Amino acid sequence: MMALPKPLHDLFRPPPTPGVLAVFSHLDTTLAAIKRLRAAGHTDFTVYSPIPRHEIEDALGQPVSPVRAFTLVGGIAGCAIGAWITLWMSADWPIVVGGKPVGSIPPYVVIMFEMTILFGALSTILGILFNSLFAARRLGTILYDPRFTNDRFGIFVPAGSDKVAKVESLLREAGAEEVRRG
Amino acid sequence: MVLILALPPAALSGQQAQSTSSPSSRYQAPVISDTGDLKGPRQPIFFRHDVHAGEDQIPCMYCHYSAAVSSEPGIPSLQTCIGCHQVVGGGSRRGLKGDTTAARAERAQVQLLRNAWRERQPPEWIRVHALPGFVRFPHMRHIKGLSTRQGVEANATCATCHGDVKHMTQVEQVSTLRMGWCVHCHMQNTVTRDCSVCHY
Amino acid sequence: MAETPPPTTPTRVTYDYVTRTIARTLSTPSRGYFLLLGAAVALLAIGIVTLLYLLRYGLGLAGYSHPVYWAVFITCFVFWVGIAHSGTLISAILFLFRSGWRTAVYRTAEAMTVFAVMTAGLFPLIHIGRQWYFYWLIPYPNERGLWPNFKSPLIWDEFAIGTYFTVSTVFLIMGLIPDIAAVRDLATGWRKKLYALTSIGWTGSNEQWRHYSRGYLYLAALATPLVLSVHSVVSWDFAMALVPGWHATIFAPYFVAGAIYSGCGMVITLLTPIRTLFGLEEIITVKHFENLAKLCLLTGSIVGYAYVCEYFMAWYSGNPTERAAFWYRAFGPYWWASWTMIICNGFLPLLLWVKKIRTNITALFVISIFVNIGMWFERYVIIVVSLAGEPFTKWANAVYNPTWADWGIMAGSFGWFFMWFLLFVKNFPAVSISEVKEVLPPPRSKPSKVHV
Amino acid sequence: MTDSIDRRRFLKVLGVTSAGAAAVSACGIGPEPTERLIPYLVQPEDQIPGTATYYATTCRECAAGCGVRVRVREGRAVKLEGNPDSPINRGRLCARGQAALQGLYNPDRIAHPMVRNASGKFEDIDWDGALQRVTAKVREAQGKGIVFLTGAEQSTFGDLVDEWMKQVGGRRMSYEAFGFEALRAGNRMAFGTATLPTYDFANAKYVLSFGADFLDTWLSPVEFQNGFSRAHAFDAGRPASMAKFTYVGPRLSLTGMNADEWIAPKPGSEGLLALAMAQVIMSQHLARVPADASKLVSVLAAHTPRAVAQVIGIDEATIARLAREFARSGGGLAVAGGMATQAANGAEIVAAVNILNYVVGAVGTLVKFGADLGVGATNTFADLATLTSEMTNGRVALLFVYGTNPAHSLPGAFQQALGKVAFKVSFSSYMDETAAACDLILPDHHPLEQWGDSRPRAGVIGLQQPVVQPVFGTQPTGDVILKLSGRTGTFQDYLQAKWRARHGANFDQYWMDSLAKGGVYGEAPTRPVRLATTAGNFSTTFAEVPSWGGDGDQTVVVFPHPALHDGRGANKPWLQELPDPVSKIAWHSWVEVHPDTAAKWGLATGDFLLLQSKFGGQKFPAWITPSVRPDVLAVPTGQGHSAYGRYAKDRSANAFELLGGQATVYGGRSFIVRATASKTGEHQRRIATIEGNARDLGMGTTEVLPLARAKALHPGDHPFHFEETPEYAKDAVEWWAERQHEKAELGNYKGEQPRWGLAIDLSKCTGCSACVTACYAENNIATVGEELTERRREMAWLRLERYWRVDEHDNLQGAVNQPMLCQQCGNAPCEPVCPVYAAYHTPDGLNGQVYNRCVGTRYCSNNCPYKVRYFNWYNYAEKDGKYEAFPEPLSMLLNPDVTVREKGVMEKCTFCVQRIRGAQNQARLENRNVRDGDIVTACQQTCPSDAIVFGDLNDRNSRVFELAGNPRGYHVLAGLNTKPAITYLARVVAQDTPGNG
Repeated sequence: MMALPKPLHDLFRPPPTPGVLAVFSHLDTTLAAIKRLRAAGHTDFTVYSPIPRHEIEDALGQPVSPVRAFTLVGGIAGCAIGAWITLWMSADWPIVVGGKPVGSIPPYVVIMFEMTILFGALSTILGILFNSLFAARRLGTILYDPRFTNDRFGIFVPAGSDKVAKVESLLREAGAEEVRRG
Repeated sequence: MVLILALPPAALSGQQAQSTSSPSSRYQAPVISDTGDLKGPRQPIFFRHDVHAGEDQIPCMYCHYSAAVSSEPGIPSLQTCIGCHQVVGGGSRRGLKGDTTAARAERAQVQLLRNAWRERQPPEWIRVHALPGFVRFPHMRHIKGLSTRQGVEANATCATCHGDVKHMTQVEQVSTLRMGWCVHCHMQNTVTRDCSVCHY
Repeated sequence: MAETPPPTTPTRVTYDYVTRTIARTLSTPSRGYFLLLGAAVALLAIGIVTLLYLLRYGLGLAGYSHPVYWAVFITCFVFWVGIAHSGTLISAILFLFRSGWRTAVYRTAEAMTVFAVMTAGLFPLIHIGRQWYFYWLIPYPNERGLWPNFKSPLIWDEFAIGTYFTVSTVFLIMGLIPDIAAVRDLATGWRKKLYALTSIGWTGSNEQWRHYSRGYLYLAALATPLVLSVHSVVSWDFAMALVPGWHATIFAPYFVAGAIYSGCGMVITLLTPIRTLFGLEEIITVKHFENLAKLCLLTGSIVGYAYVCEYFMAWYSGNPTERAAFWYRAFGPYWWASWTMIICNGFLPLLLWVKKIRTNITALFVISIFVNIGMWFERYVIIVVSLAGEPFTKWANAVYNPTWADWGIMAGSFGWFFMWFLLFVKNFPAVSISEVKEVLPPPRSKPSKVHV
Repeated sequence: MTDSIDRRRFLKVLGVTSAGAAAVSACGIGPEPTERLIPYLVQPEDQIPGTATYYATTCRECAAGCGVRVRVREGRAVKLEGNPDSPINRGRLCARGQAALQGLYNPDRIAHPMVRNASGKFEDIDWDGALQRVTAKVREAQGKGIVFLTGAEQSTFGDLVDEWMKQVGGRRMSYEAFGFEALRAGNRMAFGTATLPTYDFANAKYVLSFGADFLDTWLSPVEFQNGFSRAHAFDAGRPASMAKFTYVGPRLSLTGMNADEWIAPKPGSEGLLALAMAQVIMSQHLARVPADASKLVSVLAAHTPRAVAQVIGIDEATIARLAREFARSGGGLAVAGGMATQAANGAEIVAAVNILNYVVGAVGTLVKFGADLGVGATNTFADLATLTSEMTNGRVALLFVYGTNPAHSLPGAFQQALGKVAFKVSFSSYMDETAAACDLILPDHHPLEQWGDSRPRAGVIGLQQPVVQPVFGTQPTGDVILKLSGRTGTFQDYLQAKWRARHGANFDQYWMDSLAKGGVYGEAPTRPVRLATTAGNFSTTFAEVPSWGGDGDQTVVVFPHPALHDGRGANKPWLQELPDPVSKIAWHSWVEVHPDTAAKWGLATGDFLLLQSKFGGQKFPAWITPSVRPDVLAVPTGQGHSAYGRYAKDRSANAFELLGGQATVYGGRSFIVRATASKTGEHQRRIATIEGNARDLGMGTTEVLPLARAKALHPGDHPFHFEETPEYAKDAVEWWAERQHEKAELGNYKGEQPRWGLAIDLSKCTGCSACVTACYAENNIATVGEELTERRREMAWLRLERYWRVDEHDNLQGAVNQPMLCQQCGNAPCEPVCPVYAAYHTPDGLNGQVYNRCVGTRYCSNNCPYKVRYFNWYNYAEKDGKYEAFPEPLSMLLNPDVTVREKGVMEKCTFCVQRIRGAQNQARLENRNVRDGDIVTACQQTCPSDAIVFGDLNDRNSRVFELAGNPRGYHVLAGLNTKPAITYLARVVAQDTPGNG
């Protein structure tokens, strides 16, 4: 491991978050655990699941993802760029073809449309990446189990040493198959 | 054409030669000791535009006589050179200021020309300004247009593209001669940008 | 591993089964795989050599003959673009329609899309006369101050295909990320490192799923009009021209339907061997094939209807050039191509009305091959025969015949496509792991009647 | 044989290498090679770099002697144009004349003298050595027979040869493969003079041709075509002046297909038709018959229409109608020649036609004896047959051959006889069949490289001057003969001396004037002729239609190819690639078969037929066409060379080999032979470049108007107005179109600009295809060769579409020819589809095509309804490439003002934009605007019938504006709303239904 200067070190190798990781084999037990955690006042726990389940989303009661704003802005920008390149480039060196106006809108609509889609899609991707990878809790700072991408659900609850035991018991009670500290 | 060839340079340039011929103000081409430093391609004979067009004030179109009337400027025939150099042996111009080594060197170049004429072997000049085969550049239109627009005599328009050849010891290409350069000038002068003016 | 499987599901197919079955497709390849890959690379080599010849000597090596100025290369272009359509259709449109059955087949279809667009995109570059100046079609700032002509359908094409390639590629990659993570968590050695890198930190946390699901939905929503637009734009390459047989308003929907038809055919062609070879019978079931067949039937019927429409309009319009063009198409020297297309695309899909055929995978496989052939000929007929039969001037008694150069490039395109496809299926999950799980009942500690 | 030319020497001549070299290298990839500029030693006085100089000289491609002007750029001859001062061609030129340049720069020219060595191979020899040998051989052969064989050579050079032959005791003979023996004999029979008169087509009011192909190969085609189109053209507004043209012959030639009516009597019976017509005219007093014609009454009485109808296969009423039409026109001109006069009774047929002319008073007015044609002085075929037998018998020890290729066109006996001649010397500059059989070759300068003159007809002397430095190490034969005859001086001195003798005082001025004008153009007085006393004595020969030589069940007619003629054009790729005006076949020969015959034999176009006459057999691909009589097969000459360079050698079959060596009674050669025809089983996939039929007429492409309807047209009428927009949508469409064009005038498209346009009168166009070759020459169009022509990759920017024209009974009556070139549409479909603006609209209304911007998507061609865009499938300029179109020194004739296109680029007609820009540059230098007529496109310039007019459609005073408003005018495919700049004027057909005379 290469030593990094402090600010960079903090950025790239953040210290692990202390907490508890529970592994569940069933969806219903996971949901129960979420309910209990929320009832216990926990808000910033992380739920792992191999597939997106609307039950989990419902149980967590999260707001709608801001990705849609990215899509909208990207789409509008794309349309504008499409209009700009077609009209400006036509006017920059006006050349008449086929007796049509130099800046003829109907053919340019195609370009505008394609640019809308292209920029919309690309900014959606950026939105997903930004929100789920960078703005979310950093990978590697919280506990994870490889089974979560296969057939297990998991809940990681950040907890200081004072609360660990309490959370552990809460999770076990909810039906966790396995509980780990980290 | 025969007539023009037979006349001495001064006759052709007429008034201009007179008005600028005050000896003190005349440009004097430098003495070149190291030709390796010069820009532009090395020609088979070290023909110096700065001596001929600069110091001696021979108008461009004395040699490149068809530039103002034809699309091609043409390069002078050897006869045009020898017309003067039969008499002018070189090495006696004012700019040399009595430098005998330089004078000898210049005389040697004139001798190359005389040899070529005697052996009827014209020198193969290296082309400096070349356009691709798909571009038409009618010199006469440009000369006429520029001289009208700038209100100057035809010989004064050459420098627009060819640079200050009058003061070039060895001619080099100063303009890119690329399309963007052409178009830029056309737009500045509000002349047409129609493709088929140059490309056909 | 599920402890108490719900009664409605076959016991074997659990989350874990799905993960492991699909991950097994990435195991060490067999000799057969290498043979196939070798064949694809050999075909590609033929294409490359042909291309070098074309670059050196000129397009004259191909069969072009006045006035047939577009031929096999553009036929292949449209063919591959068409193939590319079902992928996004299955992944995006059916996603929006919440069709559960798509999950088992969409990854293959989507990979096929990306590679088919990659293949198609080569043809406009190969078929132009001065291939080395292809970048003049791109609007980049240049010394000359010149821009491309946005009125040209070819520029629309460039934007449409470019956008489609970009969007379908990111769509494929997006879908792959959770699956790569799943494979990462099973893999060892260098593969684990590769997948760890390519899964860009996917863990399946609730935050990730939240943004991912939304984003995926918007992507699907964007991709849907894109799919329809791309083949519409491709069809406008022809419909915007005044060649009789091209100049028709029906072209956009006709081409889109044809594209989906050919794409579904190609999906069946590709899935049948994959399913058998990788033992995915329980994940990709006969039901899936039947659904694909139904899609074929639907789009094939639309295509058949378009054929009837074209001929009817040619007759009903009373336009002598239109009539001449379609008479030439059906009964001219290229009648065999036209009738191959009509039989393969107009009549063959009618067999799919029969459930027995629809659910017989061997029969479907054979039909799908003919669908591919028929759709190739459809483009051949539209492009070559319309140009050859140009009825405006009698100058046009064409003598077009493809040459080795045409076939060489076409072979190369198949090699190129299959090379990428084969590399893909051995290195990435060819069936979506997470989405197949989505249609399974989630593991529960006690049986529940919660909907699937 | 093809010694590489000394390039350095060339460059010295050129002065600058840039123009040509850069044009060839065009748009290559990679760094530009270092170019070198080689100055002139002495600047030629009359040449300005970058500006063309024109020199007047005389065309020597055939005996017609047209005046030409050669455009010379930087020492290279780049284009031939007709000399407007010449009374023969009046500034026009045919395809063969245009192609003379490819003879000058032919890559297969013989560069040095060559001698046959002991092993029978040719080896180089220097000029001195060669001349010594000839001198020795002449001395040796004196008294043993020396013959100097030339082509039609009515010139000072011919005089020199005569002098030299007299000096050494030899004789000169002249040979033309298609001689006019029948014409001369027929004239002698009818009028007692064996000379060839000149014919005034321009003032004829009715033209009746008995097989005479006066538009393509007969006597003086350019002159006749020019005159004919004046008579035959239709001009509304002026009193209807269209002369009807009826063609009588077994097949439609280029001339025949321009007819308003086609009569195809049995071959050999044409004379009977003429006599029957004369009989009707005399008996019905339809014309003012000269008094001395009365002696014909008894002769003619035997040839009533009723009597001959059966024999000739034309019904009585038609004969009578023709006679009435002909006589009542008040200016009937009948000509006989070509196929109709090649039968054994050819002379009688000519005499009969002479009588017909005589009875309507055409002799002396339209048929002008006195202005006799020089070609009439050649030796007859009988003379050549005699020569052959003399050679065979060893009575010729030394044979010189100059300007003719008898080994190709004469029967095999001549070639065998050549072997019996002790020493043969050829002056040919090409390795033709005769040169290949000679012992010594002293290559001559090309006519464009040397001094000379030509006397095509009495009163006219065309002067010929060297316009370029010699390309190879050849020497003018005139100089050689002077040296051989021990005289000093050059042929130029000799020529001047001869001219001085003719014109003493103030000779220098006279000489300079003649040089500038291209010759001396006088007019010989018309010599009156009277009917000879023997005029009526021949008719017994007509008792029945003759049978001709040989056996076999088929009648085969051998006719001269309009472009290749007797084969002399076959080494010029322009002529090889020029589709035959009738069959549209290029690069090979064919046999014309009537569809009925073909159906009987189960023959398809492209199937090979083996024609076997008593004299020889040859294979030809069949071209099935209604333009030939069902009982006749027709074959063109021109191909089938066994030598003559890369373009001619081993190409197709030589039709001359079918013919016998027996001279006819009048000393001519019979070009009709009996033969058997059998299928060989071989097949050629595509033989014709284009097919058109009557159904295409009136489909918006080609329009035809009957004379009566055309006469009734008033200015402003629109007989072809094609209304596609329905009434209710009209306003909306017009509003839309206006808005479009308003917006289209943005940027630098603002302001008053010309709109270049073309008007093409289909009534004048004969389909002769001179414009096609002119276009090749002007625009550096590549010839692609036979293989690619078969694959339809020919590059002709201008093509001639030939559409058959039938009468109401579906009988073929002729054809309409339509030059098809880029229409320079206002709403051009090709433009918007180009992704890189390589196809775009210029402010002056052209469809610009920027070659260096083109990436080659070919979309423009797909979208062009006229299909006039052509693609460079290969690099035709690639040195030593498989399809190289301009092998050195053919590249010397490339027009430096036009880019040579590289592979992968689309090209098309640009209305000779280089000429437009040149004229604009010139006008600007002179501070004026371009005037109507300043710009002449290459096709317009050469058109012998003046069918093409170029100009500014926005200039209300221009000729083209006037023609564009002609009620006969229409736009091709107007319904597509492409708004073409070319206006076609409908072909008018003088159709007269029977009884409507």
